[in-house]
Amino acid sequence: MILETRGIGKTFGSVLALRDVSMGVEAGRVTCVLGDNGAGKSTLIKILAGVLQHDTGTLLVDGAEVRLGGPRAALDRGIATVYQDLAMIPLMSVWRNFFLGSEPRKGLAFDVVKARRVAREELRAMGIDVRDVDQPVGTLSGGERQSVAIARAVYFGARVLILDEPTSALGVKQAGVVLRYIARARDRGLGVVFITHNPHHAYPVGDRFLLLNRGTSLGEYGKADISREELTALMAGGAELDELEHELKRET
Amino acid sequence: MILETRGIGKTFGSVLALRDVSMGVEAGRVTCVLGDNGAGKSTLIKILAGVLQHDTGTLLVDGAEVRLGGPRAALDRGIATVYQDLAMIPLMSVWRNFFLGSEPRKGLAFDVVKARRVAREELRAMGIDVRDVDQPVGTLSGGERQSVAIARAVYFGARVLILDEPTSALGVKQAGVVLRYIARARDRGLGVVFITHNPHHAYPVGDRFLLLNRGTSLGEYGKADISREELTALMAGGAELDELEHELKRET
Amino acid sequence: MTAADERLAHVGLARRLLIRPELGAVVGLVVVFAFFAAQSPVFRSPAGIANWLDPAATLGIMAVAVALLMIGGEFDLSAGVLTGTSGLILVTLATRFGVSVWLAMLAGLVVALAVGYANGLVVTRTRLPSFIVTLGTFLMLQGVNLGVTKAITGTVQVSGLRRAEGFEGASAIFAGTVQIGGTSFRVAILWWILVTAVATWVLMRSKAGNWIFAVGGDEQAARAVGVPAARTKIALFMTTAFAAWLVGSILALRYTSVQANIGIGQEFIYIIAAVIGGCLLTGGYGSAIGAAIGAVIFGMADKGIVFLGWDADWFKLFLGAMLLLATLANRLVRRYAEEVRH
Amino acid sequence: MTAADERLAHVGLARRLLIRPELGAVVGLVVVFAFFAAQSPVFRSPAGIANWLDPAATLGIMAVAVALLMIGGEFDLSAGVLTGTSGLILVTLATRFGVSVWLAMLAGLVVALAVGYANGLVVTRTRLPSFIVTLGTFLMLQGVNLGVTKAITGTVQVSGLRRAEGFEGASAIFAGTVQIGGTSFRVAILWWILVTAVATWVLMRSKAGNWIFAVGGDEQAARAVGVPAARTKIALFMTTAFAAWLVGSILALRYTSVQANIGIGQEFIYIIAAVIGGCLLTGGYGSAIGAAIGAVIFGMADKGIVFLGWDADWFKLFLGAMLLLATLANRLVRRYAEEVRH
Amino acid sequence: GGQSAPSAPPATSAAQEGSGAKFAVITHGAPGDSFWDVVKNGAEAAGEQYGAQVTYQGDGDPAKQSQLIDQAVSEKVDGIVVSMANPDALKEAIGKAVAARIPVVTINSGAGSSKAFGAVTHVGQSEDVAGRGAGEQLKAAGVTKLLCVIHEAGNVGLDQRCKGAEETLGGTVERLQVDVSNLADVTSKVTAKLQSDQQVNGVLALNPAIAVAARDAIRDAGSQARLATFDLSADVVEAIQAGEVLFAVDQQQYLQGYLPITFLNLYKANLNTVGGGLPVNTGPGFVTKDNAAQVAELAEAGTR
Ligand SMILES: Nc1ncnc2c1ncn2[C@@H]1O[C@H](COP(=O)(O)OP(=O)(O)OP(=O)(O)O)[C@@H](O)[C@H]1O
Ligand SMILES: Nc1ncnc2c1ncn2[C@@H]1O[C@H](COP(=O)(O)OP(=O)(O)OP(=O)(O)O)[C@@H](O)[C@H]1O
Ligand SMILES: [Mg+2]
Ligand SMILES: [Mg+2]
Repeated sequence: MILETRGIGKTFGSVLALRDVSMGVEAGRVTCVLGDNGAGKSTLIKILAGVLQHDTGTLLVDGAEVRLGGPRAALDRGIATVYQDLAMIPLMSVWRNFFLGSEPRKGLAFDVVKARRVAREELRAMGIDVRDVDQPVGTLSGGERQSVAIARAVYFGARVLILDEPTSALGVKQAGVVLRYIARARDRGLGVVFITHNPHHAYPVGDRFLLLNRGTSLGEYGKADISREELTALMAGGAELDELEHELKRET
Repeated sequence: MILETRGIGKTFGSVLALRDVSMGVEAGRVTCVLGDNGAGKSTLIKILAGVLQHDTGTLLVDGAEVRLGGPRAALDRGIATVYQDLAMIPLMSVWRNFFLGSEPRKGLAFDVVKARRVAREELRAMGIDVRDVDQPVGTLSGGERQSVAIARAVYFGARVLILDEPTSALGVKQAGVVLRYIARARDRGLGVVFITHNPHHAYPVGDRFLLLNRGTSLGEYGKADISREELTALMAGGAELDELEHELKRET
Repeated sequence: MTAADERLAHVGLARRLLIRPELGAVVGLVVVFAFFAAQSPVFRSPAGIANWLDPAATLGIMAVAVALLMIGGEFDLSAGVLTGTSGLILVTLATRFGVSVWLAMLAGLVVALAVGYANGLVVTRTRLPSFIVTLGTFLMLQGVNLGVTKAITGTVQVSGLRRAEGFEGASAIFAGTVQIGGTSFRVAILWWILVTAVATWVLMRSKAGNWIFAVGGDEQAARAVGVPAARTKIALFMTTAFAAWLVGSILALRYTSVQANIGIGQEFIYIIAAVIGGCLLTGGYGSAIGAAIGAVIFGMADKGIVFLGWDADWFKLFLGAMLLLATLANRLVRRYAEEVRH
Repeated sequence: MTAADERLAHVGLARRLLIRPELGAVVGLVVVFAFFAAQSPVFRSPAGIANWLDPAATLGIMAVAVALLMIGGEFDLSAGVLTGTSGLILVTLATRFGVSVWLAMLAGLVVALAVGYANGLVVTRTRLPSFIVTLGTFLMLQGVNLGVTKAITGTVQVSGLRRAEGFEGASAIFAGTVQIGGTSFRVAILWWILVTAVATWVLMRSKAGNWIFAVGGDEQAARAVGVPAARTKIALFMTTAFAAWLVGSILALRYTSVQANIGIGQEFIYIIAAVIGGCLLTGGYGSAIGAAIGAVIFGMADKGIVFLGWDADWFKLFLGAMLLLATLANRLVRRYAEEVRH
Repeated sequence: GGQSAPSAPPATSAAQEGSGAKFAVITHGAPGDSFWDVVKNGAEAAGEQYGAQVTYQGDGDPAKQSQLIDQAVSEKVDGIVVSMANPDALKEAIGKAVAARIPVVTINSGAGSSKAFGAVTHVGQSEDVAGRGAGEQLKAAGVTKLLCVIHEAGNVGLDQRCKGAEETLGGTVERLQVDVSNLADVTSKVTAKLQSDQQVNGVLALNPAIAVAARDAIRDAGSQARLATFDLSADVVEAIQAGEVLFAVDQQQYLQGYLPITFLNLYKANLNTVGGGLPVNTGPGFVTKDNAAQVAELAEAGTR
């Protein structure tokens, strides 16, 4: 277990966002966190990434209890994260955003030539062909912006890669690339935490599935314990989609 | 045709975001706009919604050429929009955001009692149970925030409903609710423009499919002309997902 | 309000109240008042209270207007000088051109509103930051105040309003005093309460209030849902100009003379009062009552130090420390109330 | 750079250059220079240029430091008074306590950096807006400057630095003149160029520069990717303090005496210069060269009006109009260059 | 008296023994202004001598000034010393003080209204008188076109000084506005003026720091203009001795602080009034090369 939480909880003022959640991240395994909107998924991974501090329970890195003081502490332990809402600096260019916080150096200076090149290459490898890495991130399309965040996390992820709904704004093709990245990271021995609402994305790559509901855990399942249909059913509270399709058709 | 574009184009500085795109929105029909990241989907709907002005081509409302001076002009023509990135005012409460720009009145005053009640009801109907409509939108989860935007557009949409990736941050259940909303709006005779990356969402409700690629149109298809498999193939450039699944498995 | 939700921890009423922006400021108010009242009996006497409430009132009228503007995401650096301009127009017209005081006030109002309108128009049209635009207005008005005054009167001050027609009536309404329990309080205090009440109503209970929060919070997003952002901002600039006219007239009627350099430097005091009262400099958050309280805190600290008889050389040191402590108390209380939230 | 992309319209080099924040300011510079140079031969003569370049240099040093701070999303209202504090420490120590000028300068530097550090620490710890925190420092320093000076010297100014040990050397380096083509230019101009060059390098070509843009653009997001936001901000406050010390020492050595109220009100001129030079008040965008140019524009407009001999009473009117036009020209050029983008 | 001690910390400035009276000095000078600082020193020295508690406050805004008077009235002080740059604006506040039977002494400017407002007496001479004196001296030195450097736009006192000089000079007086808190700016603006208008052959500074900056400017511009100033500082005295400054107008403002406290003390103890309805003049005196040496030390101590 690289990362582990035991009975972790978090309160915002009067809002109990997370209660008594236990989970683990293993090297070479993908843990999918599933759950409805507002279930507390982002809150949980922000605690893992050091952005938020938990109020109750314990957080363990490599078996030792820690309290991550901030995102830097997590990054220094090789934990790279794609956040759902803390994304990019809109006024800064793509390449500056890409290397933000981990700038390559050349003597004393920031090696801008390398930074530009690597950023362009990594994005192209994701199937995103930004015209100009000098373009401010704020002018990118929603999916392009998300791709930059993913490419960055993949590039810097050393031991754990945390992805909060990375595929939500992506096209089918780009989403496929991201899933392939996740698989590749897993094969390289990284622990991956992957949040998604799409069972078609979760099932192919996931090894363990943590289900959250209104801030509490409904349990953690291994892939062997669960079929794709069961997973979909769990996520949607019933064979919603199929039923829905009939419903939508009928009314036409 | 409530809304129609003929050979519309848009440039940002040196970036050609959209070139020569023609499409139409009919009453009681759902037009899906599909395309890769950065294809120009958001740009197109921002033009329809009056947020951006087109550089070339013509925009017609009810068959008459217009130039929408701003979002207000579009709203006054009954066009309501859920934007991908221009969402909510984070520091304002849910109910204030919900009614922003179309405040209910009671004499001279803003009818806050009604506003609170309606906002709560509409959100609950979407399956989103916000604890407190006085909560600032900035503290909602990604999906909750998107739900507020959708509920607002549905509530105020009079003739045309434009939705830019409304389901991207939503759970399976909530996405189902949104699809049902779209179907219901269509049945009430509204024209709907629906952008999504998920063929499973697009196919059940769509009547016409506009495919964009790198700023240009690949054509508009009726539902009769295209099967779900063809659509998926078109969106992903091949039966990507299935193939991918094999690939992901093999490497494990 | 909502049905009980298991995800809501129980929160006391006190804490709920403290979340309101203005109630944080109240704590600062209490702290500062207690500090001075404990040491100076004059400070807490009715006469003393009347004393420090008076400057707080004129400052408060401006702070409330400026707070609305700041919530709407803009600054007005010309507000201070505009009080001078309004006053100068009033006194000059009434004393040198024989216009009645009422008409002269009307002329001042028209000019002030025109300046506010121009500020708003330039800001919304050119999309230059209002800081720079109103700085331009600030400098230009300063030049006009001085230039016109010197050209017409030959000196840098105009006086003699007392003898003008209609002075008595206008003075009673704008610059008079009211007896409460044997102490005479300035009528400006009533104007201040009125302005604060109206501003609070507009902010919390009107369409326009919703728009003000929205244009300050995220102008693009507000525009996208159909908020007339430009009109809202122009109206806010005109509100500030109106307040400047009101304060300028009150001061001119009270002192019956105006100096050409009056009001310079005040613009920041208004902003300070609004910020002490919990307004965000970046817009989208704040309250009118908070700004009014901020004005009282500033007024109390400003006058309280004099009451304590501390050396004027060190005055600014105490004032600075006092402001910092008041804002800090305010912030700590709010933090406790809402916990870390980002 | 990238392979040709059919989605990229052809864009001329000129337009590409104009997108840079500082090159917008250059247009303002050319406009203002042309305006005054056309009407006043003295203004464009070497002696005239040396004259208006001198105050532009001291302003420019501060404007560049303040620009970095503003890009990092913060303000420093205490910067102006801190120049006075540094100067007062220098002169007081050297004249009343017999310390050598060099040592006195060092003491001033230590105090200035401590003030900058305190500003940064309070801002990052309390999360109060820097506007309010440094306003507190501003007021407190004002009080300290006056109070301490009076306590030590009995007057409000300290003088006599000329007789202090080490004056000659320090004066030559910080307050001397350089002959270029028969005209003597102040050595402060060289310091200004040096500061601008270093700041530009840091902003564009160093890790720290990336962090500065990031903490100003979105502090939460920057923190989330591991940028040490607090340290970056504290360093920025200390940079501003360093610049204040440099300018304070330059002025003290030049005039060999310092008044206790020096520098008050200058803090806004620094911000103005930075904004004219294209810095965003909301942070995250701007350039050091732009701020340096902004200082020149301000300096030229300020002095140019005197060269033209316009009536002093109307001075501020012209200054305000000039600033507005320069910023507007800057903005229009940038707009043309990048088109509507939101 | 030149024995003014450095101002004591706030806690101990209360009266220890003696009359125990409490006097408030309220002027229109900004804190840190070198002229008014000497007034403050004078008032405090007198207070110390009589064992009276003297508080000093100053604000250039007449509204603020009258608020300070109101405050002093509600504190029921034993006497108020007030400078009247804008008599109209202070009328009401002074009226309240007089109505509360608090003796008022007016100083510096406002001699004309002093008696009408019910003040006990007036000390000092107004700014325009001092300006006229400076104008005469400059005229005698052959100045025909004078640059009057105003370091605070809209300040009535400064404007009156320039106007006074204009009345007696006979030639033209041009005003130049500068920013007193930025001396580099002052030097540069005066230089600019001298460079662009060669006719200017005299400069009148209204503050010693401005005088030093103007001296540099005259040097930079290579101009022959004669320089004069209001008020003293060690640097100015040095410059006078070096012949760089022609003279400094010395209003002996120390007396404008010292005398009113003395008068109020006497009034309180003995109901004495001074002047018989006429103002008590404190100047103007002129510090030139001849008497500079003696004044130098006193200026350094903050009493001249
Ligand atoms: N800073 C905050 N203050 C108050 N409440 C918060 C805050 N952040 C989150 N919440 C609340 O906590 C709950 C969990 O939020 P979280 O963002 O973790 O949900 P999520 O599972 O990521 O949902 P989604 O799938 O919609 O992104 C939400 O109901 C949200 O309203
Ligand atoms: N303001 C702008 N300035 C410059 N380029 C822009 C701007 N807005 C959009 N673009 C560019 O135009 C292209 C189309 O953007 P758009 O947002 O319409 O894409 P999209 O189809 O909505 O993509 P996604 O599915 O990722 O949301 C993108 O490549 C983007 O980089
Ligand atoms: Mg989430
Ligand atoms: Mg999009």
